[in-house]
Amino acid sequence: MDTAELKSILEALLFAAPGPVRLEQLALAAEVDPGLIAPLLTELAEEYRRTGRGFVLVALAEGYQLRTRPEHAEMVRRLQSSRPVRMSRAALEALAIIAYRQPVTRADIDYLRGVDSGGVVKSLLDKRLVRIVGKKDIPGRPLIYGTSREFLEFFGLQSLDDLPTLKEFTELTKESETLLFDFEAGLDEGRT
Amino acid sequence: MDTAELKSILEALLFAAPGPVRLEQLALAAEVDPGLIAPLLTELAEEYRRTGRGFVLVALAEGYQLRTRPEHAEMVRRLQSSRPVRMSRAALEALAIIAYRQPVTRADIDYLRGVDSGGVVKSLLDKRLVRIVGKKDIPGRPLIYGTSREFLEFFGLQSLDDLPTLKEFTELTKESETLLFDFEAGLDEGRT
Amino acid sequence: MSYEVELAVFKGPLDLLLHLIKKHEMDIYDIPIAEITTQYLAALDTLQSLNLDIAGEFLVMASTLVHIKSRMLLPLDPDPDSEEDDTDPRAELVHRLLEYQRYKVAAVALDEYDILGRDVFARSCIESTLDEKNDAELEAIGIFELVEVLRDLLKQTPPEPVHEVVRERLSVAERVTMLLESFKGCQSLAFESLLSTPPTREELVVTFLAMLELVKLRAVRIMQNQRCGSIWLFPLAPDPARELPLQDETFGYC
Repeated sequence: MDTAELKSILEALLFAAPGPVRLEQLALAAEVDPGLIAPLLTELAEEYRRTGRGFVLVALAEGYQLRTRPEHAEMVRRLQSSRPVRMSRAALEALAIIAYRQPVTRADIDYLRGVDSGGVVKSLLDKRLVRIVGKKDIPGRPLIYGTSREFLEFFGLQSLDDLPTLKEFTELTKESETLLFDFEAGLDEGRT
Repeated sequence: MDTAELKSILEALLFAAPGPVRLEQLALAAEVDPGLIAPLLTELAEEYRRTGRGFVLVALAEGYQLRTRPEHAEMVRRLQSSRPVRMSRAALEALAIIAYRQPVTRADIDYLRGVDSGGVVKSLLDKRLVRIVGKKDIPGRPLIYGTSREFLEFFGLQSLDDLPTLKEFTELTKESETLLFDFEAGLDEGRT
Repeated sequence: MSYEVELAVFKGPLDLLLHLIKKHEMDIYDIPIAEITTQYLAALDTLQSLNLDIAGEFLVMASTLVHIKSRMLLPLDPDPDSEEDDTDPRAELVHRLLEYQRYKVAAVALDEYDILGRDVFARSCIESTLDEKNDAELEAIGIFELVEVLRDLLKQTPPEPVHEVVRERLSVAERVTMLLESFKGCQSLAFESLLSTPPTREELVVTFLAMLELVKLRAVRIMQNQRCGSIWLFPLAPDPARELPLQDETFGYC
């Protein structure tokens, strides 16, 4: 393996690593002597600086890590705030309950989730996925919630009738859930 | 802002993003005209290829993303100590049918494969490669399936048009004959 | 690789048939149906001898093959107006086999792509989620995730009490009889001693009513030494001239 290739490998490893990586880990993954790696990392760091890459290589106590160039911090922050966010598990739970049990009250949602859902219901209302459909005719007249037109759009449904029922869902899940990657397992069985 | 600096910024943005980034988001974050960005991204992609960087720039349906060079897959896996993901043959068959024939029902998939596909379809849904796109307007209103955004990301496709053309067969081919053994060979590799 | 292992990896009857046809170099448009049926059944036998579960689909295909075979043995109906269609009984099977092959080839083509997480890797960053910021656009998700979340939730939640609870109804008349029984050979009884511990609300009410009925019937005298103290019941000698009414109807509780 020549130096250029090893450098490319090190770059890939640092790129894909979720956090700082120690020299020994890099050596182990690249299957080369750790002594070979240290000078190359210095070279890479120098190269990134010289050629004005978007990221720099920093040496930390726990190892090496690629980080965006500090000068670009503002743009990176701007990008992150403009990116769509994933719906949290809590929000998804509340939304599922509202979608399938509508019309529901906050108390119904709290009961099924086992925790207070005020915050998530508020954010679902803010996102217009959920709307207030009225008040329930029981003491305290609590608000009742249902899904909105935006909810259907978000999930690409024509109408609420298009929501798969739990029964349809269960029919799918009756079988083993490991079939996707079952090939190896299946064959192991066959070999024994 | 000169071209070199803008390229550096784009690199930083792509580097920091948790998923594919659309051209407009890049433009918004860098505060430049989107028209300026497209040619620079092409330049960057070309540059990465030429200089043998550890990563490449791919264009996907949902935008652009940096990914490690395929040649380094083994080392990256070793670093992450992850087993190579191998899609089962059943899953790939069902996925191919859904990708080429979408929207399809379970019954369509079962008929074409000659076996019950409930389990594999469920796994594909779990992996988010496939999604429920609604219900078919025939008696029983069965669920219909299509591929997802993640499907395109998973295979690195810009759109479904990038899928290889489905071959029209008038006879049984050599190609198909060797399939089983290819799979077996792949498996032996994976096991060692 | 042994024949047995090979068999074990067939993903369905079409897969197996396709293999047999190719292995024996048969003509797809003129499949020797007798031979393929024999081969197919032999393969199933092997699977069975290996104690492998044969999915129902394999057996359905076996019967389809036998059916086609029997139809091919029949002489063609000379009557052109016959209801019996004279298309080759193998036509549908050929069509399915060719169709299946298309997807099998496509599956392999897909497998050759650079797959994310197998051949190529993206940066592993933590994504922000909805609860943190409220003005951001939401990332698209599928309806499947929604159902899945609901299913998980329902699994955790104790099932709602949907069945009707049938409780044994305690009748006042029965209770009266029971009290009279317990009075036998007793000078006095505390009200509490008539109840099980802890008493149910219904038992308490019925016992209290039974006691009052007995007072009304002059079968018992009750005393209380202090407010909220124990109630003591003193059985009285039954009036021989009077029969105690021991029906709910006579007490007016129905």
